Amino acid sequence: MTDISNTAKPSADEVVLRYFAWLRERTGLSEERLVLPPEILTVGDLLLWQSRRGHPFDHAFAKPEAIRVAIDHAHVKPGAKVASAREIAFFPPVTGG
Amino acid sequence: MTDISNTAKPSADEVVLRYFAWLRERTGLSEERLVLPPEILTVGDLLLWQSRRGHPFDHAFAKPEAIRVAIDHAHVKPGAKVASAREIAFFPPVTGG
Amino acid sequence: MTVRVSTADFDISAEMSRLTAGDTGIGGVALFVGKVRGEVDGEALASMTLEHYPGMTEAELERIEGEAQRRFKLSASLIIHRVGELKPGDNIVLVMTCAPHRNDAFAAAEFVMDYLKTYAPFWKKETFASGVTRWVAARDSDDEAAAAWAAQSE
Amino acid sequence: MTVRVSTADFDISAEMSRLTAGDTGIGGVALFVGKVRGEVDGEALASMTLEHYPGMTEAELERIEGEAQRRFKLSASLIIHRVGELKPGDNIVLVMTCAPHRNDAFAAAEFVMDYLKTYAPFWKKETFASGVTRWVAARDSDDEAAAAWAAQSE
Repeated sequence: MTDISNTAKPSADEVVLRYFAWLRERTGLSEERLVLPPEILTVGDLLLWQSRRGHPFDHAFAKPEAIRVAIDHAHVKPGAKVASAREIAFFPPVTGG
Repeated sequence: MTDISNTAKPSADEVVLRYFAWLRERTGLSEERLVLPPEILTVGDLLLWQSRRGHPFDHAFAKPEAIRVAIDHAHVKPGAKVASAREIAFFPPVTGG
Repeated sequence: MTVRVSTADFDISAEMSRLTAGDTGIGGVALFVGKVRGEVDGEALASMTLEHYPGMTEAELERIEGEAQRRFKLSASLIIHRVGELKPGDNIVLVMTCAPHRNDAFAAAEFVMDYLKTYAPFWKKETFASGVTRWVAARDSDDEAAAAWAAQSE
Repeated sequence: MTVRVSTADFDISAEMSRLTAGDTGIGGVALFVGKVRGEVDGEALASMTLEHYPGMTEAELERIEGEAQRRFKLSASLIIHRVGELKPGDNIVLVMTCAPHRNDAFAAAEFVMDYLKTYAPFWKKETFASGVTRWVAARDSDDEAAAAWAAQSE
């Protein structure tokens, strides 16, 4: 059962990454779909990975403390696990209202 | 000069008394114009005088602590002097808004 | 800076357009609208009649508005209070405060309402569906709200 | 209980009529309208563009509205936030809270604004008359306002 489930859903490990405001501008991306490297366990790991991913991500993620993250439409902290995430968004602190 | 001034203004000592809300209903008056007895120096004196003035004022002023007073459109306390008042209003605590 | 006593209802959108027109220094507008409730302690209300003290009402509202301007950084403000017979659901009062920043707008609107309830010479008389009429009694909590502001300014 | 994200302006009178219609338990309505200011630190603004995160925005606004309902005795509430390009003087946000008593209405409107500024995924980009563009930086005071509410609920 477990083997069938795994092979029947090849996109199960894919996650959508979304970028907003100056993160969207600096990465040149609104969103991308990819499979995260297995060593990325937390949001903090993911931010570090982004900062080492090369141009233009190194520039966009140079100051991870200035970046906020949401998993599946909910704010999360750097310690949050990314394992079950379908959509992870990166953005600066919000400025609405 | 002083004598002429006094006789030239016979209505100088007259004051308008005004009544609002249940004080208007209980006194049956919106306003009256009269010369206050000279022994009335303060608002407190005036409230006491009203309560001893006979029907319907005795009933209307039976509980002076439930009555608020304004002199010339400004709230005053029982200790306020009535000497220079042109208009003195009596009303219950306000309930607007 | 305007105060108005009126038997007619007010149009909030129109009043706001008028009050904010041409002033792009305004970053926030706080409003409060007081309304006639349909029940008092479970008893159905037929109407509410508002009496006031012409002359003193305007003087007090202007004094309260001036005090709000002294305490908070305001761009503009408006107080409209209705008088006469009102029905459940009708608007009673509109307070509108415009400021560069929202905290001043909010605080000024609350301040005006607290002071208005304690000092502006309006009196409400309730007429119940049963036919019984009753003058509304002042609530101590309104005096306390005004007293708290007075203490703050000391 | 409604949240809405829209490029179009809102009509405050119409929204209030809709929100209060038929509910005579409402004694007070507090509103806040945020507006685009014409200058930022003395520099003339040409326009302000609001970006948001569709899906998460609605989720966060509903979460904030639900939290306000949990904390205060509310009859109804509404949050409208505009997105897209706005000009100085344009409305950005409308928060409307209806309650039996004014203190709940005021507190809920302030609460929603404080939380919205800290949690709702909107971002403002300013375009100055000079042609320079700049993403607005978050203000610490907004986080502090939200933190103060969080401390209160502990």
